[in-house]
Amino acid sequence: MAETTYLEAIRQALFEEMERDPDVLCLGEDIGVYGGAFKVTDGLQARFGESRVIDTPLSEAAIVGAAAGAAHMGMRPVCEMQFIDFISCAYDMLTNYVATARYRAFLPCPMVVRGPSGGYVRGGPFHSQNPEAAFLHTPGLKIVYPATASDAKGLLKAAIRDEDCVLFFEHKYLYRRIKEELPPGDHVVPIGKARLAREGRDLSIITYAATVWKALEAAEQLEREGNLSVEVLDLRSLLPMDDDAIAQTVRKTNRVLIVHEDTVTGGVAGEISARINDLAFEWLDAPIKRVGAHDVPLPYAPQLEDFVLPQTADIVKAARWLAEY
Amino acid sequence: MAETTYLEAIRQALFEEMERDPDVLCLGEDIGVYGGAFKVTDGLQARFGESRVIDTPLSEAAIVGAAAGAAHMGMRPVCEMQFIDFISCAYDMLTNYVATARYRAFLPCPMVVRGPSGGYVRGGPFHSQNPEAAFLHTPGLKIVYPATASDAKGLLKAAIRDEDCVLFFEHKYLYRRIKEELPPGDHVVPIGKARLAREGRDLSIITYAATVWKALEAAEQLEREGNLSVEVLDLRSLLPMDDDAIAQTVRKTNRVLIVHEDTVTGGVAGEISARINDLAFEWLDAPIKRVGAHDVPLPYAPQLEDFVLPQTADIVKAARWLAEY
Amino acid sequence: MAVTSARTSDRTMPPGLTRDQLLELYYYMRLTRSLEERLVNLYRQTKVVGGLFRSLGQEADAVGSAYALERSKGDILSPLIRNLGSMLVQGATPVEILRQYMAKGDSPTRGRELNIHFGDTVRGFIGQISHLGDMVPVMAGVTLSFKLRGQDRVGLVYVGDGATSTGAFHEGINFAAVQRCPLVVIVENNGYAYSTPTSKQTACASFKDKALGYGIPGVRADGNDVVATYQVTKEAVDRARAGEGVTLIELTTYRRKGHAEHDNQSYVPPGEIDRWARENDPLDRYTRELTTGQGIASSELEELDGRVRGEVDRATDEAEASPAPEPRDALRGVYADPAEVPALWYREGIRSAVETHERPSSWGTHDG
Amino acid sequence: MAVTSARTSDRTMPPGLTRDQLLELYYYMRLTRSLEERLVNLYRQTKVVGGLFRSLGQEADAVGSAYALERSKGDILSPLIRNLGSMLVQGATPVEILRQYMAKGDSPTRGRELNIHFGDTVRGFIGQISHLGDMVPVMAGVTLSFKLRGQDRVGLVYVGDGATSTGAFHEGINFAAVQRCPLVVIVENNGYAYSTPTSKQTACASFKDKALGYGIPGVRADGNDVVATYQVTKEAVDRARAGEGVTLIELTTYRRKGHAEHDNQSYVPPGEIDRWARENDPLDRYTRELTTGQGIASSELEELDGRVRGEVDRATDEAEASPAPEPRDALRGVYADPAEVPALWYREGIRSAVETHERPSSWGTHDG
Ligand SMILES: Cc1ncc(C[n+]2csc(CCOP(=O)(O)OP(=O)(O)O)c2C)c(N)n1
Ligand SMILES: Cc1ncc(C[n+]2csc(CCOP(=O)(O)OP(=O)(O)O)c2C)c(N)n1
Ligand SMILES: [Mg+2]
Ligand SMILES: [Mg+2]
Repeated sequence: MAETTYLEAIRQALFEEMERDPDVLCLGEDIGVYGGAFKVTDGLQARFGESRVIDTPLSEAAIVGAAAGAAHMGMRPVCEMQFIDFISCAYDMLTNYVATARYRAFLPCPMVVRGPSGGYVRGGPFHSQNPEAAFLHTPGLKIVYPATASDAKGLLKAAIRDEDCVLFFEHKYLYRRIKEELPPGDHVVPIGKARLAREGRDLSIITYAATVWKALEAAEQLEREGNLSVEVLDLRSLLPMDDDAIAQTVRKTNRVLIVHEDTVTGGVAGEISARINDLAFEWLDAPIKRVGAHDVPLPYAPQLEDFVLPQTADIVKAARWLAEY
Repeated sequence: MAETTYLEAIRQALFEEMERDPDVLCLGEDIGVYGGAFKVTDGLQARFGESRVIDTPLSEAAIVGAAAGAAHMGMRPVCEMQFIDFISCAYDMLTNYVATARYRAFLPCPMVVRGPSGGYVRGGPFHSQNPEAAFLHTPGLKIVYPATASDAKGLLKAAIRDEDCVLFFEHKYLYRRIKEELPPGDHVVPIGKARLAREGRDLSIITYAATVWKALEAAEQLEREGNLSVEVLDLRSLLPMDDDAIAQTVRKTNRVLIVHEDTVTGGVAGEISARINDLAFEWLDAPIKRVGAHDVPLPYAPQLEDFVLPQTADIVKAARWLAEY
Repeated sequence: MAVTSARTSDRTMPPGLTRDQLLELYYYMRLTRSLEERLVNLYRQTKVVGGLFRSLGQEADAVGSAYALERSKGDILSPLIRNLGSMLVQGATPVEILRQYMAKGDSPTRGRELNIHFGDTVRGFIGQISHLGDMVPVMAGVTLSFKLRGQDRVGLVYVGDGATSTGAFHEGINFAAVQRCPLVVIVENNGYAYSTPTSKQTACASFKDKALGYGIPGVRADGNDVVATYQVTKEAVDRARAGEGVTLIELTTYRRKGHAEHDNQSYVPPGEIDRWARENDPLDRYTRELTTGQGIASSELEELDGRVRGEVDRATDEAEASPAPEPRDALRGVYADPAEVPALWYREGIRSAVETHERPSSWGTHDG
Repeated sequence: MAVTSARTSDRTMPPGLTRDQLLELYYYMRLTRSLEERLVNLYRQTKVVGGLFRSLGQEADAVGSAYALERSKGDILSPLIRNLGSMLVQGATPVEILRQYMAKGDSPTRGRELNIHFGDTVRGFIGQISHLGDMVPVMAGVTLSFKLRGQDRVGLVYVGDGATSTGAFHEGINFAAVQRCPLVVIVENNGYAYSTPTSKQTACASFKDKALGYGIPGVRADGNDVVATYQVTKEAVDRARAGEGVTLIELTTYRRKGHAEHDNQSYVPPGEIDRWARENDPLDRYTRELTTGQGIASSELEELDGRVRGEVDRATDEAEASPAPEPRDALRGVYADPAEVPALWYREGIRSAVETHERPSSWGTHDG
């Protein structure tokens, strides 16, 4: 079977879910005729028509708010943020209106907000963001951030079928850089379950999204050069988070490195670190360490971006330090 | 000397700074003639006129954006969010425009965004929020959240004089419930320094805002009933965070309870927990534990709100558990 | 609703309403006012948790506009805090309202949300959240679904003069206009947003003028005239139902009470409130219109008043007898799955830390 | 600027501009176009990092409007991505632009921000951020400060047809209108927002109609006529300076290139671009106007073209010779205090992980 890119996997999920369920509709800027800034929705409007694939005005709050209204009425809207950075314009709508709808008003709000996220692509400060941490203290939202084509497809299908709002972060660096053979049939990956990306004995790297690949690269290098056996846990879902999988890997290797692309301060690693304390403090043989971006807005020039974002070499170095602790 | 409430302390800071510096101006909804929903700006317009105390349209993004523009030109705007919950409407403006102005464009943006925050007042889901965690991964912003009248005054004065944007969270439960004699003269409290609210030997509670008082209550009870000596560290500033003070208390007591009013998941406790790992892992004799709100939107009914928010009894119980660990 | 049983004839009245309908309008306006008066009593007895928001003097615009919808067709509205009347028209009951304000366990939101922040999509209303403007995009989406599904349904959303300044209002109405959603947007211009007069909210001469910028019709009507309000809304509803898209309606009225019960309205020019009360009370006006213009006997209206009193009394007894929420219910229903969040580790059945009926002194504003 | 030295007479030309000023307008339009053409070359050589955004066919509206400001008075504008011409008028130099696009260490933002996202409050321009609409509230604040301080200064902010749909645009212009800030808001209607035609952006007939809803004057002019653009903006600037507040100007123009260089414009009706290029190119039109209407010799214009070529060539050499940013500079200047963020613990002088000139294939859009 042919290999499928991360981007194409997402497109497939949209296609299949729109085929399956006539209540699924897509909303976003330039997603229709043009097929989206990254062509994720390419061909969707031709197949499903203008009323199910809607080119909206340049209004993120309206896109999300309108999706919520339609969701209340039983539709299952999928909103595209042209870049996920623009989700900040719908922050109120998501955290106040959408997240609380079920709880305060018993209104179902099954919807997905998806969009290209993350850096390593010279996008500068406003086309490279990882806003997941900003939504982590908002009960009522779910957050997923897949690292593989297979998970991208399976999690998006799960997100569309979920009865609540799922923020679906897509890493644009991965869009066309990774591909794999996808599982056949109706491939759905449950939200809330981590994936063991690599087994190991000496040290665990807990991560998600693009840095999963950097962690895997680092793990190979460490195996090759230092004879270190590194386990890599890909969280996939951040809300809810898979406590069992986290506890299991920590109890196994006793050393944890948390890696993400977002800034260290205020990033999701803090939450993971606190959970590990709760779940497996006695099993820790070394402090939990974090590798993330420097605490600055993400600059544009390659030299600067590379310096600010976490690189494979950083993970290698931090892992060695931890292993030697 | 007379005692001053937390609210009056804030009002004093505004008065004194507006007296001192003609570039300070206030912007917000109903802050002028009416003096603000909580009367924090009462009398300001009468004293300084309509052009320095501006009643704005109902537009949080415009308030913050206009403040930024004026700040670029050398003014020092202080914006009031009528309730801090509405800061979400200016989330884009704050995190993208304001926070990055100096870094990406060398534009000074000295401004303050302040407003009544927090629960325990039967405000329901949209008049009780603690949004600090949502801004923690935004380099370029500073975040303070005072617990005492003296700090409220001193930190607001520091915030107004700061060359960058400071988010100044005021706890509305404390507005009129606490008072103290304020230090005389030009009382300025530096941003980024924690305050040791109570010395102790057996256990450290790290906290900020209204839960400082609950922690102190718990500490007294534990001393009285269990002969436990509890240290309470009031962070006051969350960004930057006082690593030295955190390290010091952990090294001293070897047991840490982090308490805040925000939900446990995604709250600032995660960041603190990760920092302690970095700073003082070897000194920990027990897992770092968190006490915070349950992971639900904050409900309105007293019975529900009390159940959801952290209470003194919770802190007592968690501290006992930790001490016995 | 009890009044329809008083139906005696279907002779069409001048404004296109039957006699029964005219009485029904009266009934809802009176119910709004009496229910709020009861709430004031309960508030003074500290039985209302949190603030109390009145629509005194605005009953006509809420009732008249909502009355233009057809519940039987599944029309839906989203009310503001001062649209208690609209909710009653759509079938909200006095006991629901009272339980909400008193934060009872069997209130429509089980004590989770305040005052009239609740909804029921079956009866046709969706509760607002506090963040003003947000309901406009939401109702754009609700009505978009009507359009996409080819349903014969219409939506109506209210915004205050103040809320027109929000980005959400702008994005939502523009979105709905472009999509030609079957939506009616009512700007309820009551002169103030909290303490802020309209002149500090916008430089435009009339809110109806905002319509042009969205390419939709804008009309203005006297919001204190319940029949005029009904008519202008009915036209917009008909347009929407005919597939002609959004209409913006400005209803002029006046907020005679403060923003909430605590607000002493010191910012209002002297005499202004009295003048509106004396010259332009919507219930007084409508009573005159019914008795003089339509020849309905005062006694018939008084009978309705009595019925309303009885209903409010019964609802009060019921609501007062309602149980408080059960604390652990707070953990249920954030998500469909998981259906319940676990209680935190340090917690076991704690008691309320604050007495239920203590009103926190810092709520809403100063208590001085 | 070099052209002013060509001053020969100060005879006032019909539109209220001197001969030198007319030539200066030409110079800036030509400079805009030539500089962008150079950028296309550099982009093809992969020397431009990230996307390239053209203003081909829109040079007149950018140049003519900015020209109405008075730099000597301290007027400030905030440009969009297609307002390169406005920035040049305000004194941005070609080498700055090239360095920005090439992410050089001595670029105005030291490699931190993209393309023309940079500013200089002394010369009178403030760089936009990507989030569209946000500059409107910011410029409301800039001009509020002018008003509060009694300064004789004016601000100008551009928004695209697309950006008018944002909440920030609405909140900002309303705020400025209520405060009567000395602000000119230009809606640059170039027919598209990325692939979205104006008809899907708004249902209004003309963007100038939005003015009424803000209680400010709204005017519309041909944005491809540089003198008309200048004149309509000048009037609004004069009004603002006279304390009469905000004006909304719609300038109609056409985006002849795609949203960015990668965009193949498949969504544009056939022939549309050609027609605009043939019939309504602002430089062609202005050349004709100068040579025919104003009797300026073609050779004089060609001389200016030559001068521009020389300037662009020199700037290119300079920019190409510019150094790359120094990685650790990334840690400086997030705050005034602390002035520098420490490097993370696992890091010591790492090399760039990706070659500088590799353009990432997923940037901007598909590369298929
Ligand atoms: C986004 C937002 N900002 C601020 C508030 C606080 N607030 C509550 S009501 C109000 C005034 C509302 O005025 P208007 O829209 O005219 O409605 P009215 O109360 O007059 O019915 C304000 C400022 C809010 N609820 N939402
Ligand atoms: C808030 C926001 N949403 C989405 C985008 C992505 N985006 C960049 S340019 C663009 C189209 C802009 O169109 P318009 O405002 O008409 O300006 P033009 O490009 O035509 O000059 C879009 C959707 C953005 N920059 N900001
Ligand atoms: Mg109002
Ligand atoms: Mg455009």
